[in-house]
Amino acid sequence: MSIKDILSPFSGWKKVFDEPVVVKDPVNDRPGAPRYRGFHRNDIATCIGCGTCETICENEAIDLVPVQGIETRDGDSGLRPRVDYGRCCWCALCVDVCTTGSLTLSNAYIWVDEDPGVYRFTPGVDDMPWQREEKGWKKPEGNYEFYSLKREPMEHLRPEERNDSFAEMVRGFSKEQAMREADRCVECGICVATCPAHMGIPEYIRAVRDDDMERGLKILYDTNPLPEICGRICTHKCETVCSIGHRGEPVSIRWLKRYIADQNPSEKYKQILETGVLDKNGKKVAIIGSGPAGLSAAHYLSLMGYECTIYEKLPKTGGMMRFGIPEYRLPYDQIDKDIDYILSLGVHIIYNTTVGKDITLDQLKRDYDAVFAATGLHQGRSTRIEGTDHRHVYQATDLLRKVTLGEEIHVGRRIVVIGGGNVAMDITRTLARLQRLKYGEVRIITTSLETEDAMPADSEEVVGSREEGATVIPGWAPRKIDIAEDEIKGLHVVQCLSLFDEKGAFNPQCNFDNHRFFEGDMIVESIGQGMDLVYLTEGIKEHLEMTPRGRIRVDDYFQSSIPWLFFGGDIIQGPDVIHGIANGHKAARGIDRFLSGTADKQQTT
Amino acid sequence: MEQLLDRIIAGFEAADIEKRKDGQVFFTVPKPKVLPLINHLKMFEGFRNLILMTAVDWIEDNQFQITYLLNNPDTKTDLGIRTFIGRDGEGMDSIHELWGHAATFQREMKEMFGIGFPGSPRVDEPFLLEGWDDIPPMRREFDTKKYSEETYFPRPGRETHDPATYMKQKLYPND
Amino acid sequence: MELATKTGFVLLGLFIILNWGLIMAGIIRKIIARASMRRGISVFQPYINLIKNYSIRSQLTHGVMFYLGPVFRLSGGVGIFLFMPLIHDSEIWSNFSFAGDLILIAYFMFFGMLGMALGAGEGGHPYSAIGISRGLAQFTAIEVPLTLAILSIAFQYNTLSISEIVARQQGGILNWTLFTNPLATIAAMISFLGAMGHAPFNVVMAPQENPIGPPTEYHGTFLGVLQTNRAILHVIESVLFMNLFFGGASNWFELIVKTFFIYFWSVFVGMVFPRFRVDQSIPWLLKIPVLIGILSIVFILL
Amino acid sequence: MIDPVQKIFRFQPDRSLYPETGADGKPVIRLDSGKFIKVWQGPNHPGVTGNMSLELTISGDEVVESKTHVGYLHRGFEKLFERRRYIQCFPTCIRMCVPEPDTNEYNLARGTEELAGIEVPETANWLRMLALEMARLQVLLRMVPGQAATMGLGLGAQWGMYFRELILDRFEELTGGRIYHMYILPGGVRGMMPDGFRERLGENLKKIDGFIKDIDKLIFHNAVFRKRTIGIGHIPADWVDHYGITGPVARAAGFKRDVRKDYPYLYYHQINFDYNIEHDSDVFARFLVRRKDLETTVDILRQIMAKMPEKGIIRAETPNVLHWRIPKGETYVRCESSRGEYGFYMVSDGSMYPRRINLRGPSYTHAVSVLERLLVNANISDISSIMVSLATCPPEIER
Amino acid sequence: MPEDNVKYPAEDQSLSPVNRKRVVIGPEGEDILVDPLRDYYCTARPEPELPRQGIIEKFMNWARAESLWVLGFGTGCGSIEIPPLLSPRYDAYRFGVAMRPTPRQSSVIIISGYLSVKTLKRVIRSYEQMQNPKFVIALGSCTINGGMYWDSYNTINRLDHYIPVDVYIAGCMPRPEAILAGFNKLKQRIKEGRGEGANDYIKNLDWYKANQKKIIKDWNMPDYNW
Repeated sequence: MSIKDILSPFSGWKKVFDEPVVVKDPVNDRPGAPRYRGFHRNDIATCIGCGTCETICENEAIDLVPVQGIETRDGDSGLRPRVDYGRCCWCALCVDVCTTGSLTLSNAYIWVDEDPGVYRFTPGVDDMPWQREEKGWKKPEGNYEFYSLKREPMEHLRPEERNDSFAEMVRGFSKEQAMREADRCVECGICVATCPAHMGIPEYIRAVRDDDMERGLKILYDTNPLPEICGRICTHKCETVCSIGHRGEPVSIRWLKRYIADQNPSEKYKQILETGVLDKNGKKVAIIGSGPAGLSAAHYLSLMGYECTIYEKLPKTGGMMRFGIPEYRLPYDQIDKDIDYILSLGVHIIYNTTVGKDITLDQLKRDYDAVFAATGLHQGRSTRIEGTDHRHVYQATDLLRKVTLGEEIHVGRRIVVIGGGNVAMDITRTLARLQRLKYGEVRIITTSLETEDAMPADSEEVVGSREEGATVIPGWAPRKIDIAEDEIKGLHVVQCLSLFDEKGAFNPQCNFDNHRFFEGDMIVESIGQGMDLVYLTEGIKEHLEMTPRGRIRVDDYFQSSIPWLFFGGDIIQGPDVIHGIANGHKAARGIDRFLSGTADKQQTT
Repeated sequence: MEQLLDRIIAGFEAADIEKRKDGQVFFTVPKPKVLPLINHLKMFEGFRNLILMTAVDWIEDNQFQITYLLNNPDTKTDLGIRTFIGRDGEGMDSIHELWGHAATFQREMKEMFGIGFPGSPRVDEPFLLEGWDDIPPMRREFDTKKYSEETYFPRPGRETHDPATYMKQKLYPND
Repeated sequence: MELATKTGFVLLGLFIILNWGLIMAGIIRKIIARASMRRGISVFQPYINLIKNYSIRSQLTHGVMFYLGPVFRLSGGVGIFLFMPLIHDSEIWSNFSFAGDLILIAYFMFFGMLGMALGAGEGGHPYSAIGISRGLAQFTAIEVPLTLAILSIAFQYNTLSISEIVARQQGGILNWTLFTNPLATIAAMISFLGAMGHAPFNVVMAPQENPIGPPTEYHGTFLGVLQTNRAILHVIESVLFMNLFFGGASNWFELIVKTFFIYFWSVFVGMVFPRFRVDQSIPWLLKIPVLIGILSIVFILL
Repeated sequence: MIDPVQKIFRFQPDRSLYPETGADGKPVIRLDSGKFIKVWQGPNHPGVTGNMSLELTISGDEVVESKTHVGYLHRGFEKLFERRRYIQCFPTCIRMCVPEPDTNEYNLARGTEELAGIEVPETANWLRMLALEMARLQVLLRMVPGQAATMGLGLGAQWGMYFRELILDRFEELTGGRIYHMYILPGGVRGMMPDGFRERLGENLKKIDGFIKDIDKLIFHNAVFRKRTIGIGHIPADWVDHYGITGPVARAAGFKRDVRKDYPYLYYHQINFDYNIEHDSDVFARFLVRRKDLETTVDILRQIMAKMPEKGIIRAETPNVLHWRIPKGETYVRCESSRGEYGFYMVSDGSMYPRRINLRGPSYTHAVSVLERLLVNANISDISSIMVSLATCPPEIER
Repeated sequence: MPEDNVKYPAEDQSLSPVNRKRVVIGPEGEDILVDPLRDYYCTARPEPELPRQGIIEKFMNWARAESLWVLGFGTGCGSIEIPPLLSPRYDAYRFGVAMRPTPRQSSVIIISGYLSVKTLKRVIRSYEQMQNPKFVIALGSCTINGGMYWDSYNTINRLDHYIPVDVYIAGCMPRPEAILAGFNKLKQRIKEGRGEGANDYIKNLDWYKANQKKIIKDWNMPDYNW
């Protein structure tokens, strides 16, 4: 101990004349750092109420509550997160996991109150002073994601491998790929309501993750008896609303469904789905048409114990699935896998029998307790422009059916396809293959009214068509078919400006000054299909109520105004496999309600 | 390290060896061999530092895993010794005489898992809890959420909605 | 002078001393805050604290002595005041000073401490008891050098009257005891450090070690009384040292300045040192300051 | 130097009279004999570190028996982890040690990565080191002058709190949090350094250099402080392994124990620093070790800033954290906290939820077994300074 | 503790040894019977102390509001932000806030976050030892609805079921700025004469005691500790 030890501590007084470092008004003077994690704010216009924030919150601080003024619609649950500040720990995991990026934290941090009840609010809805604050915690930049935003790439046949064959193009996922893709799902369930069949999408994706294919198949068959088919050609409305799709690429829900179905061999279906023995209840139902709606209805009715008989006009099952979709997209053996299982449940099928011609509806009424008509849209619509009555002007559906049945069709050297839907792409790519086989080269122009981004066809279809040699020129309206010497020379088109008027009705506007001419010796029309209801006898038609737009009026359970007669599928809902399946399922339940007498609606006739 | 492991395998029936990184090995030995092994390691192999001692509840197999993590400060190696005992009141031998802080670990395990360590000082005194009259809380059959909700007055009036169900109800009320 | 007038001036003096004590506490706190880079409390915060303590609604007692403890303590402080001449050569501000008042004041300095001991002991809290036993032991040790210093100047000036001592120091700064008897001053100022309750001799009320010693159980009005006493005591003990060693004061301004600096001396040291344990502080106090005190007597007597 | 006066006045209680020693060598404590008082220090006591308490039996000013009571902060973390997914454990585990939460984050992240087999990008590792060292610095800024505050010298602690605020400002900028940074998560970290961060941190470190000099003068060269600390709370060398003592406490006893050098993690092998060793093993030696640590930490931070890349990926690709399954296995990960070796023992059963995460903090033995023995025969005035010199942190004992 | 050679009355067995009746030998060798529950605590049921009327009460409330003495009891993680509050940057002293180590002299208790059952017992005792009027500031989510530890078996969820709370501050944990804002709110509340938590506690004592006893299983202390 030296004298230094006694004197040196007095240096502690040296700061006595310095200006204090005190912040004068700490409550107002010191804003948090730009990245500070303060109170929540939410951009409710961007938010879709997916509830991922609720899932990740370890404190269960977030509730999803309905909010006035925000309607539930496809892709938006109408719910918004509500934060309980009696639970929150400001970890901002909810921000980092937010699928849309709408949820952020402001850097405000002062909230004082005497009542504990107030610490519960819906960010963005309840007006809080920090909602308009600029600074605060946002999702960090630089490869910081809690789930992959990139899809697992699906392997396709390369264009040169596929452009002259009808072999299936899409390879399907391997196990690792499927696991990785399934891992991207956040299990929000936004897709479930959007799927017409309300499939348990998050659940079966979880089954993929757990590598439990049998559970997956069971979940699929709860709502969809045609998983192989849907796994290939479904219009996947679910993917368009997928919450991951807001900032990245949506989860490949369709391919995962296909993956589950592919992994289960057909001979084990009965065992997995526990449908070895079905109790019969003795009632009989006739089903007209073996398309998705008909098969779906037959499947669920069989499970409920009804005896089903399907009347099919054509020599094979499947309807549009088989006859409207080319084999390279949907191989016939996969159709057979699904349909054979349904038929194995005890469904009778009578081929080559057209109701209305070979057997009348009245006869069906006598023989069966109920009739479900799912006859589909098989009649191609015509543009009705000048020259459509030429023999080399074809309907796409007719051509596709003939190709499937193995009949010879006319294939021109230069073909113009009118239409922008998936059917147009199907016929384009089918004809392209045929052209390549026949002539060694492809000369097809596909034109549509809609512009490229508004085309109803899947973009991958358009890209595929182009890869295979077809030329796709969207945004042109057909005016006239140029015919000289009884041969088609080509198609005159004008630029199409808009398709719909302000009221939303279909009313194309064209710029007639800007026109082009597509050369061709064969025209294929693919602008939609109509229904053929010739089997409805006059006596039935009298009692049948129609909607103002010319469709048959059915109730929620697809029961028409004639109680024993149910309609479903494309004739009610428009062309779509998954809608057909959903209709069939719902109609099956409707028929069950009707026949078992549990329906509210009393039988009147 | 490898030779040491060989000696342990040969002398103490070590099995189920898990080596994840350099200088750290976990292995299982049968219960009667644990104390001889620990004594041996402390006396002759230089493992004179007990890092931790804890239990893991494998309720599926109806047994507790007790882990002793020993450390050799000279060679910088860790040995994790696992042993399994039954969950139904089966005790374990105390090592409080080997290390001064082992008694604290044992006291906590007695309180949290209900594993008895006969002879360990103050082992029956409550350590972290006070007035606890339920089953030991770290046993997996104890449901902490249920206990909390029943005991501590959670805030009323909270409800949440599952987006999928809610959307189906809203968009397709008749389904 | 009539007794009534005298009493009036005494009360007025007490009032001034009390207020100066409170304000001085505020100023000192402010200075301490500045040294630790803060702004510190407002100068009037001790007033607010005092009012607050007097307006606490509930009081509880642990017995009669618990009541009387603060009263004894206050009477100790007021007792010193009563016999302390404030202003030199002023009839009205010399209170009840008389010839032997130095002895009486030394007694009153201990009186408050003893009263506190009884009260704190009755409080029942172990920390009160520990604190007060330390306090008594340490205060005894503090008294030894102080007594030696007082004896030294008593020998030097050959009187026990404070007024007399002050009078003898008049006539220039070099007449102060500080210069005429520096050893006694040093011994006394070291014991002053102890008496003021600052480090290194504040283990009695050390919050980290025995929170917070004797007043642990005191609250509300009791604490208000203790605070009042503290304000008076700090000033009046400074006045004592001013009178004995620093030439007294010839007016109120001089008193205020001198007491401030004398009191600040304890803060100046206390701010930068930790506190001694009681078993360290007592030997220390009995060692160096006592030695200095004895030396000062020896020098004076030689 | 033998001071004759000191010899006369030395306070030396006659231990032969009381407490009586029983047959087993332990003192016989009979409360009803009137020779003992039972005193509780804490949980409501300014001299204990955090919310814990000591049940002391004292005789005079000396402690004859001490029992540590913990559990006041017991929240059942290890139970809660059973119900939380790995990513949800991340905000939860941080609360296990309040003054220095980053070590929890790091251990959880590293354990998860080890079990899942994930490689962390280089930039993220450097940022982790930055956060860990900044955390150590802010703790030491509180703790080094805090040692003097336990004996009434609060001035240095006041300054230290201010310089700690500067580091907390940097933390706020870097991580978005002031105390609970929630920065190091499995796979990487949660943000790059903002613009100008290096310069601002550099300025702060310069100020802290000055502060270290100030506390040297104020505390290190302080006669009373030395008198109060030298020889107090002596830990014999053979206790170190017997009680599993780690960190600064072991280093103050002359043992070379520093996880950063013994089991190098992150990029500590690229950093140039040394063990800070003292041999006296008393409160003053531990203060000195921490005081040197403070300098070392500032130096390490400068080295990190010099070596750290400007840009880079901050998080490795992990599976979707919402349902992240970790393969079955177990591991023990450790890092050097300001108090010593801080380790997580993690057991995974292959599900989304950890089977067991067990924290072994240095205070587990420092505050219970060591403190209980160290306080016997200590003066009650020294309890607080002994506790602080052991840097006991109750939340990591009771979790 | 020599439990074997001292006989306790039978009804005392539920109490902790410290609180049991025992015989103590006095300084002159006489035996003194000590009943801690009777001798160390006031066992009478407390009565509410009603505020005075008019300007006197207003003046007193002003003084109470401007001189907030906080009990230095760090009950949870939030207490790590209390020292910064009194440090150079925030300097809460200038707003009349100071820490006191003993509950008798404190008028504010800060419940800094979660309360485990064991701490709650001490908090109740500390709170009851504080003198009327007394105020409670609750920090963080944990006191509002359990916070992070909402499903823990050892922490309470809602503080206002156990002691009356004056001000809640949101955050986990609240920053010193927010705590200062909380003090401002408390001052405002006191000045408006609404800081009557102590009397509310006494008026609803049975309800509070029932809640407290529901979770404090070993209630080995008197019902009222003031």
